[in-house]
This record gives sequence, structure tokens and C-alpha cells, in this order.
Amino acid sequence: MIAELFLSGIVVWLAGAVASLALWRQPVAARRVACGAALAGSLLDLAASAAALFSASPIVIGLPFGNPAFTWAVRLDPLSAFFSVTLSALAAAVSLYSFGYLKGMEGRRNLGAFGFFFNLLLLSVALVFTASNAFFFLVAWEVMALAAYCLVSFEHEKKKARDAGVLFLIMSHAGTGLLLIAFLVLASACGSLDFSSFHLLASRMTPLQQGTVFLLFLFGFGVKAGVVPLHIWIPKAHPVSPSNVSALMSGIVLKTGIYGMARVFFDFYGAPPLWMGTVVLGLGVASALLGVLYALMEHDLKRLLAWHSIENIGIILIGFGAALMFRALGQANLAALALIAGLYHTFNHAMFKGLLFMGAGSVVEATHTRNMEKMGGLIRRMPVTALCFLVGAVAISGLPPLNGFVSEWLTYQALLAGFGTTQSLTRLMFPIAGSLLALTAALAAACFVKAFAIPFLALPRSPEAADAREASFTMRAGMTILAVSCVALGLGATWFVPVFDPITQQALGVRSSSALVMAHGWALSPGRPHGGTISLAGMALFFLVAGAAFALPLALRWRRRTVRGPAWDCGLPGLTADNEYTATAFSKPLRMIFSALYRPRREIQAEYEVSPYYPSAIRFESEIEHPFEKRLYNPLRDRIMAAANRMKGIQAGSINLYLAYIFITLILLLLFGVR
Amino acid sequence: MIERLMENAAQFLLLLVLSPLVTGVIRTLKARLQTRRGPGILQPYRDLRKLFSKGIVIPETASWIFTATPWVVFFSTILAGLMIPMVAAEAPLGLFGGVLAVIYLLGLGRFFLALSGMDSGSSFGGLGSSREMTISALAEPAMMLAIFTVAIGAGSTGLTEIAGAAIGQNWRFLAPSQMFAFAALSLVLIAETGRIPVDNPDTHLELTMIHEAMILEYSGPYLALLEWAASIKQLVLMTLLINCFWPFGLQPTWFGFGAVEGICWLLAKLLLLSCAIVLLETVNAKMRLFRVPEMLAVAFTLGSLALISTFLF
Amino acid sequence: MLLIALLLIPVATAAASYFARRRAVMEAVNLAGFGAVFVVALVLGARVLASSTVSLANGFFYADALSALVILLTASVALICASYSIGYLRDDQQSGELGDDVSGREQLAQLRMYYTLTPLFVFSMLFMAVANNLGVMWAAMEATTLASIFLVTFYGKITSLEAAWKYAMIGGVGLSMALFGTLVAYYAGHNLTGSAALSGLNWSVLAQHSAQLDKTSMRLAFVLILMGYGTKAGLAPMHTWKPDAYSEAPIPSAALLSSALLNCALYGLIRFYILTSGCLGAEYPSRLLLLFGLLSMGVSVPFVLVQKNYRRLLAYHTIDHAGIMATALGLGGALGSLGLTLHMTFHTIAKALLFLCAGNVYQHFKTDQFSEIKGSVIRAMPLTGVVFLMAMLAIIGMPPFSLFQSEFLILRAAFDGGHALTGVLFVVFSAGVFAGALLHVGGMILGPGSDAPAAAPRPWRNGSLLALASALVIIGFWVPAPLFELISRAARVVSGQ
Amino acid sequence: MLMMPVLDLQFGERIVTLMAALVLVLQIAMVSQRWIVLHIRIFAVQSLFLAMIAATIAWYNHAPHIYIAAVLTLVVKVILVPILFERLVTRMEIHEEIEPIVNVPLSVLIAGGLTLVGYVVAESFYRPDAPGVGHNALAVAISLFLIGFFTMINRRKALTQVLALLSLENGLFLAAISLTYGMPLIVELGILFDVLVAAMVLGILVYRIRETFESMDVSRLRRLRG
Repeated sequence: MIAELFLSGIVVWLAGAVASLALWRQPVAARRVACGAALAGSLLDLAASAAALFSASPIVIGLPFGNPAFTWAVRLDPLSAFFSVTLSALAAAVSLYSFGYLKGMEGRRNLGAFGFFFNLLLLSVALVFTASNAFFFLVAWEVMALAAYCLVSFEHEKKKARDAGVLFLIMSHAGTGLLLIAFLVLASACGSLDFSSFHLLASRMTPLQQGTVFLLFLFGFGVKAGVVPLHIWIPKAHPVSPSNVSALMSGIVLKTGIYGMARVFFDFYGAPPLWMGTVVLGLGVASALLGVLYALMEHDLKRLLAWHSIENIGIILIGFGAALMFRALGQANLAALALIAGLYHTFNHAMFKGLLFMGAGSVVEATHTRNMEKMGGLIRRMPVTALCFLVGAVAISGLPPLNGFVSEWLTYQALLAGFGTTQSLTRLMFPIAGSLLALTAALAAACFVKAFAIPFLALPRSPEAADAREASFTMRAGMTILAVSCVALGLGATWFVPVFDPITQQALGVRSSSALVMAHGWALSPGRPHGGTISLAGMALFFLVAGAAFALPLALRWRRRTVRGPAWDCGLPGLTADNEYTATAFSKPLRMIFSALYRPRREIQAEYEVSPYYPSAIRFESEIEHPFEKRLYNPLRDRIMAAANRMKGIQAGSINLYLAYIFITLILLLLFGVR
Repeated sequence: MIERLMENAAQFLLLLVLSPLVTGVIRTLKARLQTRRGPGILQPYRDLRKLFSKGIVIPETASWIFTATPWVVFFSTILAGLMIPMVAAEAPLGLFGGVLAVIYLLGLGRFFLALSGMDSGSSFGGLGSSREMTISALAEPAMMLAIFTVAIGAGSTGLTEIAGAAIGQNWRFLAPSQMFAFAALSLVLIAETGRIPVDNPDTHLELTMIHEAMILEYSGPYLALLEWAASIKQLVLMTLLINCFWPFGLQPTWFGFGAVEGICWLLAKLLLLSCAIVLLETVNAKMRLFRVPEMLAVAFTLGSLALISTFLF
Repeated sequence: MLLIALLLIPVATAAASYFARRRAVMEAVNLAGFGAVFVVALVLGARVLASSTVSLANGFFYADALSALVILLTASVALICASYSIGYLRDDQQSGELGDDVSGREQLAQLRMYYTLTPLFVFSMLFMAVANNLGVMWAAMEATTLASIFLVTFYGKITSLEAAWKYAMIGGVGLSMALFGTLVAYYAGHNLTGSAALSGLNWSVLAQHSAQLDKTSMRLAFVLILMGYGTKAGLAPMHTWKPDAYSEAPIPSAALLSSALLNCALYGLIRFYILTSGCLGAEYPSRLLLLFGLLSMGVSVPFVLVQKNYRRLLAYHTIDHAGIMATALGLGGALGSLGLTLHMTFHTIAKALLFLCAGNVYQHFKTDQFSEIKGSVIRAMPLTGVVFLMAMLAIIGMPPFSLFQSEFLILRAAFDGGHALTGVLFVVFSAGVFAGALLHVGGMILGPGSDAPAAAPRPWRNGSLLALASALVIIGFWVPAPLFELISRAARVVSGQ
Repeated sequence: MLMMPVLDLQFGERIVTLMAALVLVLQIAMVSQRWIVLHIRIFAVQSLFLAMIAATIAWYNHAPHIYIAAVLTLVVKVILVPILFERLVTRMEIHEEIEPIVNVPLSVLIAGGLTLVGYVVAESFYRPDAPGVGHNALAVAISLFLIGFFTMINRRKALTQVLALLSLENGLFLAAISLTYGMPLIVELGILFDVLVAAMVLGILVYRIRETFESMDVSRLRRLRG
């Protein structure tokens, strides 16, 4: 039953892809078919994988494809099912959103091709999450990369889009090479490509092999997940792609890397050495901190969100790293807690990042710019979008009572408990990581004050922003769904936690929801007695009661003595957009404080007419340095290209030279090869 | 259930009543130390009454965020306040959250405050929000380290448990780790409550102000709400500090005469802490904004020292 | 009989089109001839599947699964190229590439040369695949060179003469090395099978007694053969003629050279590999093969990375894939051999398709420089652009296209066989090729586009393009059972199981 | 009494070895040759010696089909190809000297070294019981092959490269007849036919290069690179 449901979802996606490609001459029909198929397929797979999550045994489905040399099969075990749920939940909302979003492209772009790749992307991601052997996994993995590439560089007349797409595809392919090697090493160890035969396999290998395979997997998946320092493609690829694609890319495509890590770390490895956990934890902290720090410096709305994806991937990896360390230290329950924290944040991030990108998409569509400095005051013109974006912003900042707070709280609890698990100095890592996580969260809050206030509040900064129009109904619907789910995942945390039982059972042999949920499902606890509790539902209840009892009546009474007046304009004739605080100005203090990291470069040119006190025009330009590109990637690329150019001398065009190559090879082989 | 509700009501009232008093006391003490007479301890109450009776002016540029913010700030602060033990060892709303929840609830308030600062469109608001978010962000890691130290000691993030653990073993606050943590946390407290040398709560239209700049556009009852919330926040943080480290006199329960004794203890400890703050404010001058990170770095160092010393000693 | 037909039809085609007076006749004759050859090849495949080997004239002609596979691939590519070249040469004739005299006699002469030499070229390749006698096999290989030289000089430009000269000289040297190797192999075997007896050079005979062959001689023989047939296959460092020849020959001939001829050269190599591994064990030949294979893959990387000319880019791809197949042969075993034969099949399709796309682009833009096309292909010729990008992704081993599967098998063979270093280098090199190809071809096809005029309809060319493209897509998801059976039998011939 | 040595197989081997040595000498002479016509003639003489070697071996080992090989060699390499090429030379009025890439003394030295390589490689083939002329002829054959190859590298003119290629194939022929008393007949035929066609094809190519490029200097054909 579940198998049929899942397959039907796959088939619907496939059909949608083909049909929309076939309809490429009728944009309207193509759009409807593509989005409709995407939506239907997502709903079908949502049902299937939700059912599979709680089914007793993994569901294996063989696909009638390929040649006898390989098996194309999917396997829905709890881990796969969970990620599949994440995918289809997000995909449903995004497909709904796309109905309205793609309308804007009609006539200008080939929506048939778009629909094809859009459905193909969903299809391939679903298969990545559920592939049952290494070969099929890699096929799905690369198809996903391909579809993502085509969608990222969909507006291929823009150079940025093309370059971003190529960078993404090349990096992801390099990562795939690492994965290929790692998988094949495993396969040669057990003589099979099946994931089921990889179970706990890695731990039976020699330490050297273990370490190598681990690092190969870590970096291979790290490229897709966007772990620092492999993140450079994300801030380039997310902004240039259409916003519904960015929502999927950031919401779920990055998660394929996370899925791979979860699969490897918690399925292939039994009890990994301690250092692996510490490496993951370290990378997680680095990604989280650097991600948010660079996000703060952006005033391109979508690139800002892209940097935050890196940050959140870091937070997820903090959870995973802690889980690995606990596993190494033999603390199954704590490992379960950390793993739950990581996975919970994975799901949350899919929700609120998808929401934020869709909000950004509506804003960009309304204002025709990604530059925040040209927006402003949109909350009056696009109230629903603004509200949804605000929900997303509060959620991603990890503030109660929304879902972001739950996963961060769980992470804190895991880190807190980690201190007691070992006597070695490594235990210091836990609180340090915790404090840096706190810094990250606070900076994220700062960043989202900017990201919400600059585009949505105060006065419009450009005529486009001044007459922006609210997004269409389906777009609003798509955003609202995710906003509601962000709230629900926060308030209903205790009802959501049992979802992780099958996974922790499968990975660690522990079912911890009964320990986590307290007070008849009112409160969440870290799973130890007297470990502290939270109850977001309770907080929400308090706010409701307080609001109803005090705020509402009082606000109504005070309305009578409320008058509207001009804001304080510092004595200038009226407040204009020029007086407003800009995004750049907002992040100025942090730019100064972390200047050692940013190495900001600024340039001010002022033209004077009368006296140096009255500049007639000022040009201010400020940019920061991205060390990984400047110091790591660009030099590497240049080196390789230079070497290649030197190698071209081999083919210098002289026949005598060519013959000489053969001659020398022959002589050498005759002298040393024959005898 | 009923008891729990009554406890909550009691602490709710205590927070509302006590917080202006603390502000008043601090102001008066400061005035005396500067050989002024000062407006008297009850001045904050009068201010609130006056403001509540006044009209409201809302900038034309502002949106619903502007009117919603005071309520959010006020109630999230109150909620945070209900999660800490003030008189009884058991926090009335301990079930709803521990120290982490307290910090993040205050964070929620700050988030909306910063938004409303930007909402009016006047450049002062943006200035205030930007600085507020920066400083609070930088204060976060130190605070978290200090709290980790305390929480690790108690093996819990629930404030009830933390206070309980402290009650269990007297003089524990003399342990080096506790001292370091206390120092770190009090530095953070100064930054968070916006006191000299980080911010000057008594000024207006001074280009270095932070909190006042954010609420510049507010007037009447909304301003009252925000001011009140600010002093409640100050009370909450001070209580958090003292009850985590010197939980003397915390009563087993809110009921009976114990409550009176507990309140007296609380007042005594608050007075002590206020004196310390006043001294600090009087001897220090407000520092430049870009010096603040240095102070917070010191706090961070103290916090990590606290951690390390937890397993050295 | 079947084999006779296989060989006679091309010869007849050549003769017919040599005496033909009109272009249409030549085109028709060629198309019909290659169609017939294709059918015969299919029948032969079926026959081989039914009875494992087909032989004739007491073993002078001999075809097993491997030969059948090579013949089938050659025949299908030849057919596609025949239908493509009709459109291609007509276009050339209109655009005056074939000299512009009023009478059109020169043009007709040139067309006649093309339509005569191509069947002869195909004939010699088929002959090589069915020849059992190693000497005859060599002669056929030489014949492929002679038949294709004047295809390379087809346009008579100075550069094409230069390319032909390099092709002739390097090919000549290579072939004489191959002949030397054949001699020495004969010497290695002539003790056991009486000298001067014709069967003394028959592969099937030698393969039976491969264990008794003289070891030293076989070492020398294999070295010489590897370098000799390696030259035709384009293994580094004997690869240098390839980019020139491919970039100068008319596109259909280039397609034949780079897909069919490569297979034939490898076929010869495989025959000797089987003898050698039977005599000396697999270890000695595989070490040499891995050496040359990895060298070829490595050499092609920098040239792909900084290539300016898309036809030369394709040539370097062929060198890369020759290296991949040599590596597969060197890895051997069941996996390696299956990877080899699968890769042979898939590469033939994809590479032929790539050249046909390149032909369309070249005839439309009249240049083979990336820099002068700059991303206007998709606008000017959507079908070609899409197919080109697709085939390029296929050739650089991107799933779901089939080459990924064969390369995966080869890599698995490497890691299972303990050649971890080989595997790692393989991955590194193919990543390099991937990057280069994607950069250049992506930049050529996608982009803002210039105001290039939309291309005229080209039914013949796009028809063959579509046929091959659909084959490429389908075969990635589904290989027909008989074909796969043939391929795996061929693999068993290679691995000697 | 007079027939004695003629029937003696030892004597035959001597003769063959002697002539093989002469072939080698001629090959080296070709390396140092400056005039293209002389070059062609030396090639003809070398081929003649080869034909004689073939005949001798046929005589002493009673292998009749080698006579045919000998005759064919005579026809193709001694008569047809040289005539063809001399025609070409006269038709293209080539007068200038051959200027090799490596100067003459050095190239002669290298040729000597290559002979050494030939012997080193052939050494591993030496076994007393082996029939036939044995490793001596093989050594000569390999040396011929290598020297011919080196001459190809060492020449700038198209025609001389072709000649070098042909002399290189002479080495193969020597190996064929002396090692294994020739290959099966039709293989021989096929090979010789190929050689003939190759010579013609190359001749045409040389001619066309000369026509379009106004020179035979292939070292200047360097348009295609990278």
C-alpha cells in the first residue's frame, strides 16, 4: 500500500515533468500541469513517507529500470522516510506558491522546460533520500545536481546565473567523486553496493580506512550541504535562481548532504572514534558563526538568506557532531537527544527557510530588485507577505514560542549534558560550542531585525517599493502554510517529538520521546529528571490570556486618545527616506568590531561646490573580503589553469616532436618493459 | 494547581510593584552619592501614573508593529520574570522554561523593540536598534558560558533546580568557578540593563544613547509600558543573578509567613546589589561604543575561566 | 556466407558510387548499402547469440561475440553517418566549401571521392573485425589508414594536408610497430604450429595454445602491439595525430574515426591482450595497459581545460575515453571487461552524437572556436543546442546517461582489484575533464546569444541527430536484453571466462 | 667440391648475416646522406640486399614461397617505389640538400647507439636450440627499425620521411624472413600490397603538400597546435 502510494507520487512527478515539457508551447497549460503535478506528487509522497516512518519494517521497492548489471531500488526506512516527509511537506507548499510565482514568467521564459526540471528535481531528491544502494544513490544524486544546475542557470542570459550554475555543478561533481571513492571502498570491503550491507560496516574496517572513508564522506556531502569551507557556491547560486527554486535548494537540496551524513554517521558507523565527532562539531560551529557573520554584511535579500542557510547547516551539524561524540563515549540516550536536535532543526530549517525565500521571492517580484536598500514600507502594501516573513524571521532567530527555539533548546541541552560525559579536555568543547551557538543565535536575531525592518518597515526607499503589489493568492497560500507549520512545530513540539522514535531506534536503539515529553505533553524535557523543561504551548497560552485580559481592552480604551503625528525628523523639513537607517548602516558596528575578519574596504568621494562643509554629492562604497575565495579557491583555480596552459606545449604542432615521443617511449619500453 | 496559580499571581504582582521601586532606589542612591537630593524613591511610580494618563502620538510612518511591540515586550518580560525563583525556591512557572527560556524571552522582547525602533523611520530609532542588537549579541556568549557553569553545577537548566542545588550546599558561591561566573554574569547584566558604562538610562537625545533611542517615538501609556518593562527586566536579571549565586532565604513555598521573610531577604539582597551597581556607575564614565566589546570580552574570558575552573577545583 | 555479404556489400557500394554520375545516386547507393550492412550486422549478432561463434573458409573469417559487437557498433554508426552526410555535404555544396566552379565537375569529383572512400573505410574496419588471421587483421588496419587519409584531406586546405600528413606518418610508424609485433607473435607461436601454415597466424589457434607460446617473444610482441594499435586508438603519447585529424576531416568521417575506428583499434589490442594474458598471465599486460590508459586520461585533462576549439575538444575527449577503455582492459576481470564492452557501446553512441552536433554548429556558424560562438547556439538552433549539451553531459559521465554506469563498473573493478590508486586517479582526471568540458560547452550553448540568424531546416541531419539522441537517452534507462547479452558475452570473451 | 659450400647451411647463414650487416651499414649510410636522389638509390640497394637474403634463405631452407616474397620485394621496393619517387623528385625539381635536425656526426653516433639497443633487446631472445638465423638477424632487424624511425624524426623534408618509413619497414621484412622464414604467403602479399599503396598514397600526399605549401619542409607545418 505504502509502496504503491510512493510509486504513484514518483510517477506523477515523472508524468508532470514530461507533460510540461511536451506543453512547452502553451505556457499557461505548462505552468498548470507542472505545478499541479508537483503538488499532487508531493502530497502522495507526503502520505506515503509519513506512513512509512511508522511502518514496522523498511519498505523496499524495485524499479523496472536499468540493465542487469545494476539494481534500481528504493528503500524507505525511518531515516529515509523522515527526510522524504521533509521534502514533500516543503515541496507541497512551494508547488502551491509556484502557481502564482511562475505566472510572472509566462511568455518571457520556457515554462515547459522549467516545469520539467522542477518536477525532475523533486523526483530526484525523493530518490536520493530513498535510494537503497550506492549506485542508485549516486545516479539520483547526480540527476538532482543536474536538475538543480538547469534551474539555477535557468535565466541563462545572465552571466551570474551561468557562472553560479557551473560553479555549483563542478563543485558538486567534485564532491560526488569523493563519495564515489568512499562508496567503492565500502563496497570492496563487503562485496555489495546495498546500504543494508553497509550497516555498521565502516566500524569493522581498519582505523586508517575508517578515517579516510569518513573524511571522504564528510567533504563529499559537505559540498552539497554547504559546510564551511565548501560553501562558496551557495551565496552565488541561491540569489540568481528563481525564488521558488531557491526555496527548494536551500530548504531541501542542502539537506541531501545532511541526509547523507546522517546515513553514513549513524547507519554505516557503529561507534566512531571520538575525533570524528569533534571534527563535525568544529565544522558545525565554524559554519554557523561564519555563515551568520557574512549574512550580516549582505544587503542582497536573497544572498543574506543564502548565508543563513550555511549558518543553519552549521547548527544542524553541531547536533550531529555532539551525537557522534556521545556515541563514541557510549551515551546512547544523549546521542539520541543530540540527533533529535539536529534532525528537528533540519525539519525546522526546511520550513522557515522555504518560507523566507518565498517571502523574498514575493518581495523581489513586487519591487524588481534584490537590494534591500531600495525597499521599505512594504508592510503596508503586502501585509500577508510581511506577516509570514516576520514569522519566519522570529522562527529562524530561534525565539520562543516558534519552532526554531525548540531545536536550539534541544541542542543546548545536549551540549550541556555533554560536559559531564568525559573527563578529558574535549568536554570543554561542549560549553564553548554552546556559547558560540548563543552568539550565532543573537547575531541571527540582529540580522533578521535588519532583514525584516529594512524592506518592510518605515518609508519606501524607491518608487518600485512605493507602489509594490501584494503577492497573488496561491503565493500567499503557500507562504501561509509554512508560517502555520512554523508555529505548529513550535507549540506542538511535544506532539512532534515521537516522530523521531523510529529513527533513534534504528540508529541508536533508543526510543526517547517518552522521556522527552513531560506533564501530559505540556512540557519538553532533555530526557533526564530535573533537567529543566520548556513549554512553548504554555508560553503561548500565557500570551493569549495576557493579551485577552489586558492588552486588548486597554488598547481599545487607549485608541480614543491616540493621534497620528509626524516622527521626529531631527529638525529637517519632514522625514524622507533619506533620513532612514540603511542596512549598511545597521550592520556598521559589527563591521567595525569584526573588521579583522571582514577586512572591509571603503571609499568615500565627496564633491564640494561652496565649502568643504556642504558636499554637493557623496559617493560611498564599501565592500568586504571573502577569505575562502580570495585566499583558497581563486589561487587554486589560477594555478591549475596556468599549469594546463604550460602543458599545451606538448601539442606544439611539430611532427618530428610527435614522432620523438613515440620513439622515446618505444626505446624505454624495449629496454625496461620487455625483459 | 490553585496554589500554583496563586504563586504566579503573587510573583506577578511582586514584579509589577517591586520593579519601579528598584529603579527608584538606584536613582536615589546615585543622587546621594553625587551629593544631590534626587527625586525620591517613589518617582518612577509617579512617572508611570503620569504617562498612563497621557495621550498617545503614533508616527504616521509607523505600522502595527509599533503598537504591538510594547505589549510583546511587557508580557515577555513578565513571563520571564515568572520563570525565576524570587521568594520561594520554586519558580512559579518553572515548568514553562528555565534559564534558557528566560534569556530567549528577553531576546524576543528585544527583537520587537528593535523592530519598532526601525518602524518610525527616524534615524535615531535605527541607531538605537543597531547598537542594541550588536551589544546584546556580543553579551550573549559570556552570559551563556556563565549560565553553563551554573547549570552544569546543578545538572539542569531549570532555575528551580539551580537554586535548589545552591541551597543544598552553602558557601558554594565562594568556589572560584562560581566567583568567575558571578563576575561574568554581572558584567553581562550591566550591558543588558543598559547601565553605565554601556548605556546611560537617564539621558535623552544624546548621540550615544541606545535604549532611549529605540523608544524615542513612544509616548503616553505605551512609553509607560516600555519603561515599566525595562525596570522589570532589570529586576528579573538582578534577581536571577542573586538567586543563582546567593540563594539565602529562599523559602520552600510562597505561603505562610515564610513569604514575608523571603521578601525581606530578597529586598536585602537587591539593596546590596543596587549599591554595587550605583558604586560602579558613579566611579565609571560611560565608555565609547566600540570599547564595549572589550568589556564583554573580559566577561567572556571570565566565563571560560569559570568553566575551566569547574573541573580544576 | 553472412560474413561474405558483410564484406561484399561495402565494396559493392563503393564501386557503385564510384561509377555513379549523379549526386542523388551516390547518396541513395550509400544509404542503401549501409542500411544493408546494418541489417547484416544485426543478423550476425543474432547468429552469434545463437551459436557462440561464426567462422568461414576453414577459420580464415571468424566472428565471436566481441567481433559481432564491434561490427554492430561500426555498422550502426556508419548508417547514421551516411544519412547525416547527405544533408551535410549538400550544405557544403551550397555554401561552396567544395570549390565553386560553374560546371560543378570538381564538386562531383569530390563527392564521388567521399562516397567511394567511406564505404571502403567501413569495409576495412569490418574486415578487421572478422579477420581471424592476425596478419590480415593488420593489413585491414593499414587499409583503414589508407582509406581515411584522403577523407582527412577532403577540403584540401593546407591545415587539412598538415593533419593528413601527421596522421599518415604517425599512423605509419604505429602500424609498422604493430606489424613487428604481429611478426614476433607469429615467431612466438611458430614452433608449435608449423611455419608457413596459414593457420599459424590464426588468432583462434594461437588462443588455444596461448599457454605454450614463447614467453619472451610474447612480451616483446605485446609491447609492440600495444604501441602500434595504441597509436590507432590514440593512447598517449601516440595520440598527437588525433586532434588534428578530427578537426580537419569532414564531420561524418570524424565521427566514424572517433567512434568506430577507436573500437577497431581496441579490438586488435584486446585480441593480443587475450593471447598475452593466456601466455604470461594478466599481470604483465595489465600493468602496461594501466600505464598507458592513465597517461592518456591525464594528458587529455589540461587540453580539455584550456581548449579553444570544440572539435579538438571532442578529439581530446576521445583520447580520454581511449584511456578509460585501456584502463578497463588493464583492470580486466569480469567487472572490468563488462565495463569495457559497455563503455565501448555507450561511448560509440555518445561520441558519434557529439560530432554530429558539432557538425550542425560548425556549418551554421562557420567557425570551430568557442570564443566566436559565445552562447548563441540555444537561440539559433534549439534542438542542436539541447542535444549537444545532453551528449556532452553524457560523455563526461553524468547520470542518468549510460556512460556513468560503465565508468562506475570500471571504478568498482579498480577498487575491488586493489588498484585503489588507479581508481583515485581515474576520479581526479574525470573531474578535471568534467570541469573543462562543462565550462567551454556550457559557455558555448547557453547565454544571451547574438543576433545570429535562425538556422534553416535540416531534415537529414536533425533526423539522424534525433535518432541517436533518443538512443542515448533510452539506453541509459533500458538496454535491450539481446544487446546486453551480446555485450556481456563479449565481456566474457575479453576476460576469457 | 665446388658445390660443397653452396650446400652447407653454415655457409648460408654466414652469407645471410653478412648481407644483413651490409643492410645495416646502408641504413646508417642513409642517416648520413645529404642528397635525396642518392637517398632513394641507397634505399633501392638495401631492398635489393633484402631480396637476396630472402632468396638465400629460400634456397637453404627449401621454402619455395619465400622466393615469391623475394621477387615481390624486388619488383616493389627495388624497382617500382624508387622509380616512382625519382619521378616525383624530378617533377618537383628538388635540388636543395637535406638538412637534418641533428647534425650528421651526432646522428651517426645515435644510429650506432640504436644498433646497440637492438642487440641488447635481441640478447634476451638468444637460445642455442632455436632454429633459424636467430638473434643476430633479429638484432639487425630491430636496429634497422629503430634507425629508420630515428631517421624519420631527423628529417625535415616530406619525401625523406617517407623513405625513412619505407626503410623502417625493410627492417620488418628482414625480421619476417629471417626469424620465421616468412609469414604465410597471402599475408606477405597483403603486406607488400599495403606497402605499395602506402608508398603511392604518401607520394600523392607529398605532391599535394608541395603544391599547396610551396615547400616540402614538414617541420614548417605547425598551424595545428594546442
